[in-house]
Formats: sequence, C-alpha cells, structure tokens
Amino acid sequence: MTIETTAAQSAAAPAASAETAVMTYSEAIRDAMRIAMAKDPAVFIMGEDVGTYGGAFGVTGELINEIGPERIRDTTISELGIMGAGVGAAMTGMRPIVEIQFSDFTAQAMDQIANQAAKIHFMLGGAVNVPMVIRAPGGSGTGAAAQHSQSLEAWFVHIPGLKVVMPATADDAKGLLLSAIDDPNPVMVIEHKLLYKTSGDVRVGDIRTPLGVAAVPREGKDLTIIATGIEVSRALEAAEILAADGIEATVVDPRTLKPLDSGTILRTVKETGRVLLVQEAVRTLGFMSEVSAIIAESDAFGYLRAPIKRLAGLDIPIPYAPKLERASVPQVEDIVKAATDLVREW
Amino acid sequence: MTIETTAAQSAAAPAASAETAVMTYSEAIRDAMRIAMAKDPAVFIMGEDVGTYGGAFGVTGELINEIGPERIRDTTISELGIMGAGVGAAMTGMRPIVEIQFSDFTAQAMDQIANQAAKIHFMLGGAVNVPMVIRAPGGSGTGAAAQHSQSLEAWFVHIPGLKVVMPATADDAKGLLLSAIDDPNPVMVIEHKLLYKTSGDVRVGDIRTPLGVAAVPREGKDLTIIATGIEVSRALEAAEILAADGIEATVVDPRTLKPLDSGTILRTVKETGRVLLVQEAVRTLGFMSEVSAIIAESDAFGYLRAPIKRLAGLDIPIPYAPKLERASVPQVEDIVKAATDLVREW
Amino acid sequence: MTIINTPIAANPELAASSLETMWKIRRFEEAVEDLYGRGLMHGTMHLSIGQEAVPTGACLALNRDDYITSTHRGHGHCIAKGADMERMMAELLAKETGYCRGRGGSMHIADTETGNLGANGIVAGGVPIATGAALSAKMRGTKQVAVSFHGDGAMGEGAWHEGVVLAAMWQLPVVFLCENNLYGMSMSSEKAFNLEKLSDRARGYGIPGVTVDGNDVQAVYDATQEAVDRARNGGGPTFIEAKTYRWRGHSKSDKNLYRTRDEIDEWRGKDPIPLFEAQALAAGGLTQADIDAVRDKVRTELRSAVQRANAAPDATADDLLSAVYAR
Amino acid sequence: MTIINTPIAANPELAASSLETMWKIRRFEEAVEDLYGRGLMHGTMHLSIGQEAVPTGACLALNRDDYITSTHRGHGHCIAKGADMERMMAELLAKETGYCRGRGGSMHIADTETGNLGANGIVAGGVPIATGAALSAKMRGTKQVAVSFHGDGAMGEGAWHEGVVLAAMWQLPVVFLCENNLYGMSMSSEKAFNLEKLSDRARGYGIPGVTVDGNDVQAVYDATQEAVDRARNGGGPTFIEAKTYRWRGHSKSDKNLYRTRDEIDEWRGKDPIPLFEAQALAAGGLTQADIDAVRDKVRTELRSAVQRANAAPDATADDLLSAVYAR
Ligand SMILES: Cc1ncc(C[n+]2csc(CCOP(=O)(O)OP(=O)(O)O)c2C)c(N)n1
Ligand SMILES: Cc1ncc(C[n+]2csc(CCOP(=O)(O)OP(=O)(O)O)c2C)c(N)n1
Ligand SMILES: [Mg+2]
Ligand SMILES: [Mg+2]
Repeated sequence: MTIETTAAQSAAAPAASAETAVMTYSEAIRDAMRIAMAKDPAVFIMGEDVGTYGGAFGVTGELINEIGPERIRDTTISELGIMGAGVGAAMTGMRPIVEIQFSDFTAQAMDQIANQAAKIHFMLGGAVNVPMVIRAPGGSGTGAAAQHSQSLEAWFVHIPGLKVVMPATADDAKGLLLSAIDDPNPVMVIEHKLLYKTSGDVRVGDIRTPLGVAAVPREGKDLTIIATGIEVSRALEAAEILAADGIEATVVDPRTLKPLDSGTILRTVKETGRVLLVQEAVRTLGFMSEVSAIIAESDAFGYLRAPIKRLAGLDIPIPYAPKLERASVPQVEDIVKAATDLVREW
Repeated sequence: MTIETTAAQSAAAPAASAETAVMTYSEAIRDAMRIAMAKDPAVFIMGEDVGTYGGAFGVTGELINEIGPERIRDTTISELGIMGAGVGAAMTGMRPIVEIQFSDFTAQAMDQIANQAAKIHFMLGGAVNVPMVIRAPGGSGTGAAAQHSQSLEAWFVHIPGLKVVMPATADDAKGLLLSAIDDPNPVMVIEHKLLYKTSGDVRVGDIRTPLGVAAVPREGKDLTIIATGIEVSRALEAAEILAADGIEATVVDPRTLKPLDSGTILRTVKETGRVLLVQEAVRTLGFMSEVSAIIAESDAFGYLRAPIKRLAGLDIPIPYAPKLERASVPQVEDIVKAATDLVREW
Repeated sequence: MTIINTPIAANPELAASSLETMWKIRRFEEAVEDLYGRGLMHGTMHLSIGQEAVPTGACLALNRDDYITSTHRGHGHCIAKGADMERMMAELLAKETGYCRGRGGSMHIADTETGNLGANGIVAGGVPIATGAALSAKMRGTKQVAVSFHGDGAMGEGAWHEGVVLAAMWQLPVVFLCENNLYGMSMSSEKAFNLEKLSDRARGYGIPGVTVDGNDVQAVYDATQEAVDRARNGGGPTFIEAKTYRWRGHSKSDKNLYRTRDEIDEWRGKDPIPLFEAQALAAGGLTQADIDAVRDKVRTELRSAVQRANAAPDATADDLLSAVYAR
Repeated sequence: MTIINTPIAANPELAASSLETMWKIRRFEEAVEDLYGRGLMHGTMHLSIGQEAVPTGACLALNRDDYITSTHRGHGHCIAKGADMERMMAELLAKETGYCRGRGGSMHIADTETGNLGANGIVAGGVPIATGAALSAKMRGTKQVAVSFHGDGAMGEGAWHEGVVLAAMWQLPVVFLCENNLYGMSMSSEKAFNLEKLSDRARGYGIPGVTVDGNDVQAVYDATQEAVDRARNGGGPTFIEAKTYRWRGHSKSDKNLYRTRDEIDEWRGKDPIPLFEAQALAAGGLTQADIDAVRDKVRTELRSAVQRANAAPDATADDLLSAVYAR
C-alpha cells in the first residue's frame, strides 16, 4: 500500500459524537504536545533540532515560535545525556518529552532508559516517579539503511518499568501521546516515519486513547490478523483484498505493546481459530513472539485450528537498495498470501 | 538447588574418550582464553579491571602475569569506547575478547554492539568481518539488585548479525568460548555469576563445543523442559525429583541462542508432546517467547498435547532483598511444580 | 544555607555538626562492614571510609531542598545530606522500613525528603540525572542547585561527558563533584588521565574547575560554596576535584593487588576525622570534651539505629508485580 | 608518504593531485545532488560541498594503508583516501557493483583497500572504531596511523569522549580530526561549546590540540602531518579542529532556518577550490592550463563513472539472509 492510505485511520476513528478534523499523524502529535504544554507548565520538549529546525521529521515544526526555546529545547547530539536529563527532570517535578531522532539511537541512551528510567520507581521502593515520555520514530522504507531503519520496540517491551505504545493512526498518535504524558511512568512512543505524512480524522481537543486497550478496526470470522505500527494499515488493506476473495479477517492493533491488552487478542483468536501475526521488526524475538507465546499458553490454544503464523521482517539489517528494503519487511501482498494460505490449508 | 550442584556439568560431559579435568566454570573460561591466546597473537582481552585485579569476578585471574598487560588490557570505565575499540581492532586484523563486568552495562555499549558490530559485515556488503567476542555475566542471585542482575540475552538475540551463547556448564563455557573466538562474527557470551564457582569435568586442551548445537543432557518421555543458563542445572535437578515421582523429562539446553538449534527442540517436543520453557529472564519477550513461537508455528504444533508452558522471571526489576530476589526467578521447586501440573493436567 | 564566613572549625555549632556527620559516616560503614563480615548482610558493599570529609564539606554548602545524585559508594553522601541512619540500615538489612523497602539496597538508597535523588549502581549514571535536576530547578525557577557526586573513574564514561556538555551549554545550576580517591576500582587515575589535575578537564567544557584537598572539610566546603553560589546566581556549572582515598578495597572481592600497603598506610595517616578534630581544637570551635561527646552521641545513635533496623519487618514479596509501575 | 617540505601549491604533482581530489569531491557530490533531485537516487544524502580542503589536506599526510573512519558526510573522506568514484556512485545507485553491493548506501561506504573503515550513520560512531584500529596497528607493530574524521556535533557524544579517553591513556597512533562546519545539523557549535576554539577541549584529555583553517589545504595538511608524525613515532593522539562550512543543508529535509543567507554567502566566498587554485598559480605549481586540464579530466572521469555505474546490475535480493553472517 502507499503511505497515503487511511484505512487504518478511519477504522479506528472516534465515536461519531466527537468532533474531528483531518490532520496528519505528525500534526496530530504536535497537536497533542501543544495541548499538553498549554495545560501543564511542567511539560516540555527536549531533543536534537526540535527547535528552529522543527525536528528531524518536522514533528515539532514551528512549536518553538509559539512556546519558546525554554520549553522546546534544542540539545547537543548527546542521546544519553538528554535521556538522563529527562530522568532527572522527571524525578523533580517536570514532565519531559524527549525526542530521539531515530529510534536506532535509543541504543546510545539505553542505560538511562532501561537501567534508570524504567527501574527507579521500583528500585527506590516507590519513593519517586519518573513521568517522562520518549518519542522516537522507527521503521524502514525511507532508504536510510541499517542504522536508521530498525524496529526496536522489542527491546523496550522486554524491560519492566517501561510502557510502550506504537500508534498506527493519526488519532491514536494524538490520543496515546496525551495518555503517555499523563502517565506517571516512562512511556516509549514508537512512531513510524512512513506514517508521519499520512492523514486521518483526529478527535479535536484534549482527548485520550487509553493505554493498554487494543483497537479492533475490523471484524471477520475466518482469521485474526494482529499487526502493529505500519503493518496495521497494510493488514487492513490486505483484509479488503481478502474480503474480495471471500476471506473475512479480524484485524487487531494492540496500540499499547506494554501493558498489553491480551484479553482482546485472546477473544478474537478464539472467535476465528486462526491467527496471523504481522510485524515489521525482524522475526526473531520481535514483539509477535510474545503474542504467539501468550496465545499458545492460554485457553485460546484449544480453539486454534491451525498453527500460529508469524509474518515478520527478515532477520537482517535493513538494506539500502529500495527493492531489497521493500523485500525485507511484510508488504500487503505478503499478508494476503499468508492469510490465504492459513485459511485454505487449515 | 545450590550452586555447587554439578548435575548439568556431568550430564553434558564430553565423550568418554576425551581426557577431562575438573575445573570451575570460571577456570574453564580462563583456560579457553589462555589456549586461544597461545595459538593466535591476534587474540587479546580488553576490559575494566581484567589485569592485575583479575576481573570483577576473577575470571581473567592471573592471566596478566602470564601474558602481560599488552594483551590483557585494563581499560578506563568506558564500555562504549571499549566496545568500539574492539570493533575497530576486529576490523583490522585482531580478535578482541571484550569483557563487560556485568551484562547490564551492555546498555552503555549498545550502539557499538547492535548498530556497529552486528551490522558492519552486512552493511558493507561483506567487505569486512568483525570477529570479536563479548563476554558478560548476567543473572541474579548475588544481592546486587536491579542494575547488576538482569538477564538481557533477548536484546542480543533480537539483533541480526550477532551470535549469542549461554554456557550452562564448565565444559561448555570453555568449548563455546573457543568456538566464539574462532567465529568470524561478533559473538555475545552471556555467562552466569552463580555458575562461575561451580565445577565440572572439562575436556582438556584445544577443544570445541560447536555453535548452534543444543545439548540434551537428559531424555524422558513425559515432557520436554527447555532451559537456558542457570536454569539448566535447576531443570536437571527438578528432573531428578520428577523422576522419583514417576515423571520422565527430557531436558534441552540450546546453549547457542542464536543461531538456534530448532531441530533438536522440535524433535524432542514431538517426542513428548508437552513442553515447559524455563528462563531466568523476565517473562515478557524473553528468549523463551521465541522458542514458544517457533514451536507453535511448526509441525510440532500437531503433536502438542497441552498448551506450551513458560516459566520465567517475574516482570520486575530484580529486588535487593534476598527472599524477594529468590522469588523473582524460577527455582527448582517451581520447575517441579510446573512440570507436574503440565503432566497431570494434560 | 547562609554562607559561612568564619572557619568551620572555629564555629562551635558547625564544627560539632561536621564532626558528627563524619563520625556518622565512619561508624555507619564500620557497622555495615561488621554485619557483612558476620554474614548478617548480603549483596555487595562499597565503603567510603577515609573519604568522609568530601560529602561533609560539600553538603554544608547545600540547602535541604538542593539536590544531590550519588554513586555506588553513596552512604556518605546520603548521611551528609541528612538521611536517617536507621532507615539506611534497614535498607541494607532488606527491611520493609528501609528507604527502598528493601528493593534497592546500598546501591540505590535515595532520600527525596532531603533532596538525595539516589545512589546509583551505574558508574556516572547520576551525572546526567543531576543535570536534569538542575534543568528542572532552573525551569521551575526555584534557585535550587544540584550536586553530582561521582568518582574519578566515572569520568571515563560517556554519561559523564554528556551530562557536563548539556549543563555547560545551558549554564545550569549544577556542581560536578569528583571524589578522586586515586582509583576507579583498580585503574589508577594517574594512569587513566594524562593530567596533573582532573580539574584541567573542566576547561575543555568552558566551565571553571578547581582541585582541593578532599580530606579537609573546610577546603571542600569553600570550593563547593563558591560553586553553589555561582550556580544559584545563574553562573552555571563548576567542576570540583576533591582528592581523597578509600581505605577499604573497592568492594568485598578486592584483593588490593593494584596498590601498596605503604600507600594505604600513608593515606590512613591523613584521616580526615582527627585532622578536623585537631583543627577544631586549635581554632577553638570544640574542646576535647565536645569531641568526645560527639563521638559518644554517634556511637549511641548508631547502635540504636542498628537495633531498631534489625527489629523491623523483612521486606515483603507480596506486591512485587504491582510495585513496578506508579499509579 | 614522505613528508612534504615544499608548499603543496608550489609542487606541480601535489598541487595537481590536490586540486583533482577537491574537484572530484565537488563534482561527485554535485552529480549526486542532481541525480537525487531528479528522483534517480533514493534515501538521504549529506553533502560536503565547501568542505573539500579538509579530507584533501588530511589524506595527503596518510599512507594508503593508514586507516580512516568517516561520517554520514563521508564522500569527501572516501574520495580523498583513494576510493573509486564509479564504485561509490554504484553504491548510491543501489547497484551490485557498489562498494557495499547496494546494502549500505551513502552512509556506509567503506573501501578497505584504501584503509577506509567506513562512513557511519551514527554520529561519533567511528571515533572509538578509529581508536580500535590504532590499537590494532600498535599491537601488530605496523606503524599505521588512524584518522577519525568527525563533525563538531559529534563532540557532544559519549562515544567521542570514550574514544578519546582510551586513545589518550594508551597513547595510540590516532588523529581526531574535527571538521567544524559551525553546525551539527541546526545546533551551532558556538552555542554548543563554551569555547573559543574546540581544540581547547583536547587539553582536558592531556593530548595536543590545534585549530586550523579548514578551507586551506596546506594548513590542514601541515597540522595532520605533524599529528601523524607524532602518532607514528609513538607520541600518541592529537586533536585537530579544521574550521570550515557546509554550503548545502544538513540533508534533503533542511530548510536552513537556523542560519542566514548572508552567512552562507560569506562562506561561499571562501570556496577552498579557487583559493587553492590561486595559491597554486601564485606559487607556480600550476598554470591556468594545468588547472583547466584537471577540471576537464575530473569532469570526464565523473561522467564516465556515472554512466558505468548506471549501467551496472541492480543489487540482488537473493542472498539477503545468507549475507548477514561471515563464514
Ligand atoms: C557503567 C558501569 N561500569 C562499571 C561498573 C563497575 N564498577 C562499579 S564501581 C567502579 C569503579 C568506579 O570508580 P570511581 O568512579 O572512581 O568511584 P570509586 O569506586 O573510586 O568511588 C566500577 C568499575 C559499574 N557499576 N557501572
Ligand atoms: C547518534 C546519532 N544521533 C543523531 C544523529 C542524526 N544526525 C545525523 S548527522 C547530525 C549532525 C552531525 O553534526 P556534525 O557532527 O557537526 O557533522 P556535520 O553534519 O556538520 O558534518 C545529526 C544530529 C545520528 N545520525 N546519530
Ligand atoms: Mg575512584
Ligand atoms: Mg558540523
């Protein structure tokens, strides 16, 4: 599918009563940050080139002109330092939103994310909270090669103390971010580069998408497709194609990877008896490994009519060449094929 | 079990023909490094306090007296720099063994591990190899709390380009390390603090345990227990107890987590139809999530008589208090109970 | 805290409280060592015996609501900033009444009431956190200052560098206080740095740097007070090197192979406690009787702290999972 | 390479080769820009137009088997160290004949034949790698030297710090060559550093530091040669700041909001190429005809490189999985 497709957006649209406006994923994120900063002087943004430059992907845009350089804080190229400064600020009354230009560079900041931010509340016996948000774009598709295209959410999901969200629509990008900012814990928000310019209906004003609640943008009887991030819209597009071929798919977008809404996952798996897991991240120990394990050890196990099927990125660094890059991660046609095989063979 | 138990060691002992000697896990590692350094001048050790101090856990011991400070290289406290220096040295003809004092501090070095070492061979089109070994102790049980007790192997297994081994016996600690040093790729060797002082029969001389081959230290008909690291000896001890109770368990130790010997895993699962996965790492997205997913999507699925069962560390940072720490990760009695439930209920 | 213009040793109240702080640290750690040696305490421990003058002098320049970040060798910072020895001891004894409810242990004690954001098991982990606390103070307009205690070894870490880079650029109210005890574990700071004084590194960040005798409470106080004043008045960060020495091994596993008995003995001769007592006697701030009284008071206090801590309930395992996330 | 005692501009051979290198870099990047603008190249790109004198002068001081590590803005380093423009272009065009078989693209081109250990998508990622290459050279006893090219922005990274710390302690044969083009993306180096000269930071590591005009081939060469000599003779690392300017935006997405048109124009006036041409004319190393000949030669070479690269087969997807691990 092209990145303009908004199937996912519309499917996850808010209740008809809420006022909505069409905006891009990127604008929706900016809108959320603007709203949060207007409400709470403790909220501020910190990161490389988030000021005048407007952010590596333009997400902060012209916020600095509205809010000023004190709260839209340009930093040196020091991911570990920035993250640590976020932790220190969060422990002392502020609510920092730290932007990391590419999620690959969380590697630089891993100590402060995993060993400090995630553990401090527990390790200090509950004496302190670390209410911070880390925003970082993941994913491939821009020809930026192996060090700028990873989908590393699994690293963070594995660390107790972090929450992890992966918005797949503009509305969720806004709603989940506002929930993340409210949250008294460190929350990783993994955005997707290819989604920034996609648009959809976004609820106006100070809205929320609750953490820990999956979206089910489509229901069908033949199989359950569980997908995250960019793969949600691909799954929805695939579902349309499958429907034309007589296969009706339920599509589940967990939205929050941690804490995970396993209730919704298991319910839909039981309903269809077949499950296709789709992630952009490399196959081995990606997020869907956990989803698979949860299903396989649950009472949904007894409802399975077929082995659990995983569709994932190849276990390789993302290559530069466009054709190779595309071949590295699940595309719509791959989902269609995998789903068809699953339903036809079992 | 106590850390003195050597059930795992003896079970994985080499063929009767090979000459063996009793040594500790820690001595076995040192023996491997001594052998490799004697053979190949390109091999050297680099890390914090590996010289006169003998290593944080005494693993390098007095090697500096035999080999000298040029090749047993004390560094500043600079994990990222050390790792990068290892990468640069490995790209230019050396075969560094980098010691990280606690595997938790790989967080500091994550960029050089995941974004550089792991990717360079692929990303440069095969023009260069990065033959380096990273040794780091993981695991809990020493009262060192949340920042010194993690089991982070999942982070590395998730990154294409790295190989990952987790020796559970003294003999494997030696044999796998020598294979890792031979290997033209970056290999993470996750040792276990509690195993350092355990001893077992170790093959003498320049021996190997091949990468990518699982050990099956025990065979039984009722269930397959797959365990890694410290949990291997716990599983073997549990298997003895289970046997006394009439339950015969196969125990599989993958030894190499990447590349994984899934053939052996699937074979044993098919034989028993029941599987219990045991890891010390936190449950969510630990290594066993992948093993579960591999089983659930394989043809072994059809042989399963029961849902796949996972036994893992709690999803918490490791607490300091001894009782709490012990309660955080699977113990022998937990394995016995889980295995019994699995066999009795299904 | 108002600025102290008379010598500390000459001021009866300050002299007594400084001496008391040093004794508390010393006695607390001796007790820890003893409990540990007798198998009554578990985990690992890093003792700062011999280094007591640094936190004592530094914290004298701080208000209660100023922040500190500390290290793996953090008992001294914690006590000097005002923490309660009983709750500290309870923590080390893995009690529910400990500062971290027994979840953290020695390497994670924090006391937010007194501005201590925590010991840290990660070398240099607290450095950027202090930068963040200082940023927060500046943004909230509170005039609070943050002091990042760290070792010489910590200066090899990227975290140290990045914390200082950001603080220097933003001219934040933070003091980087290096306790140069001559070793980072076994690595001698002489070998690790090609520098006469570690404070020479400060200039490379465009911030002032100073080296002082870390066994002299007054010298540490003076340098810290100057740095804190500058920070509070918007003058940005300062780096202080306080030269001192740890008498004990790095931790329990240290065989002291990398240094000589002579060197250890030489530094034992520079014990900051008698040094300060002599200064106070000479300056007239304390009499011998005062000195004895402080010592006795601390001994009694510590004994009761240990007893009460011992009597407290063990840390409970029942809410482990629910304790991970704040609500 | 033997040490060059006459001015480069006065030496016909060196002057011609230096000018040729600069033109190659310039023309190569102009071609890239053009291809990119016409949608014939994908991904992202970081152009070093305006900065050509730095790699040109620096690599003149290096032997073929000396090492360099490079950056995201690495075409110039790669060409100056001796890489083939056709294989570079093929890489950018995602061809099987590219240096990385189309797997790496602009940010990962390496040419191990000429000692180039690779561009790097990670800011400061190459710094500790250069330290490692220098360590390796020292341990193998080869007298090779490593040069770590990096930007001003890279000096905010812990990787930079740790790479320098280790090199300084071990006195390794490495040169840290900072191309200070006044910005790290949009962050001005003036704001990021509280320093007159970035080379002032070197002293904090106990290593020599020098600042030179990065648009002057001779100045860059002189400083590098001195540093390389010192390194080869066991004198340890050196830090060099070469002041220069990037004419183009940071990458395609840059709207240049953080700097002024005037500033850009001012620096365009300091174009290193005509500057060097004038020097060579004045010093007598080159005639106008020589200069024209170099220019023409490069144009022809580049054109054919682009053509041949274009004609090469696309990168193939069939061995992706098997290409991850070396055998
Ligand atoms: C990131 C990290 N690396 C290594 C260690 C192991 N370690 C603990 S303390 C220490 C030495 C620290 O030296 P210094 O900063 O001088 O403090 P000191 O122990 O002398 O007080 C080391 C290497 C650690 N805890 N964290
Ligand atoms: C670790 C890391 N952080 C951030 C980036 C994004 N980024 C790429 S280049 C760059 C600016 C680098 O500035 P400098 O080192 O001065 O080099 P220049 O671009 O000026 O040549 C940034 C922020 C990155 N690639 N890697
Ligand atoms: Mg020290
Ligand atoms: Mg720059």
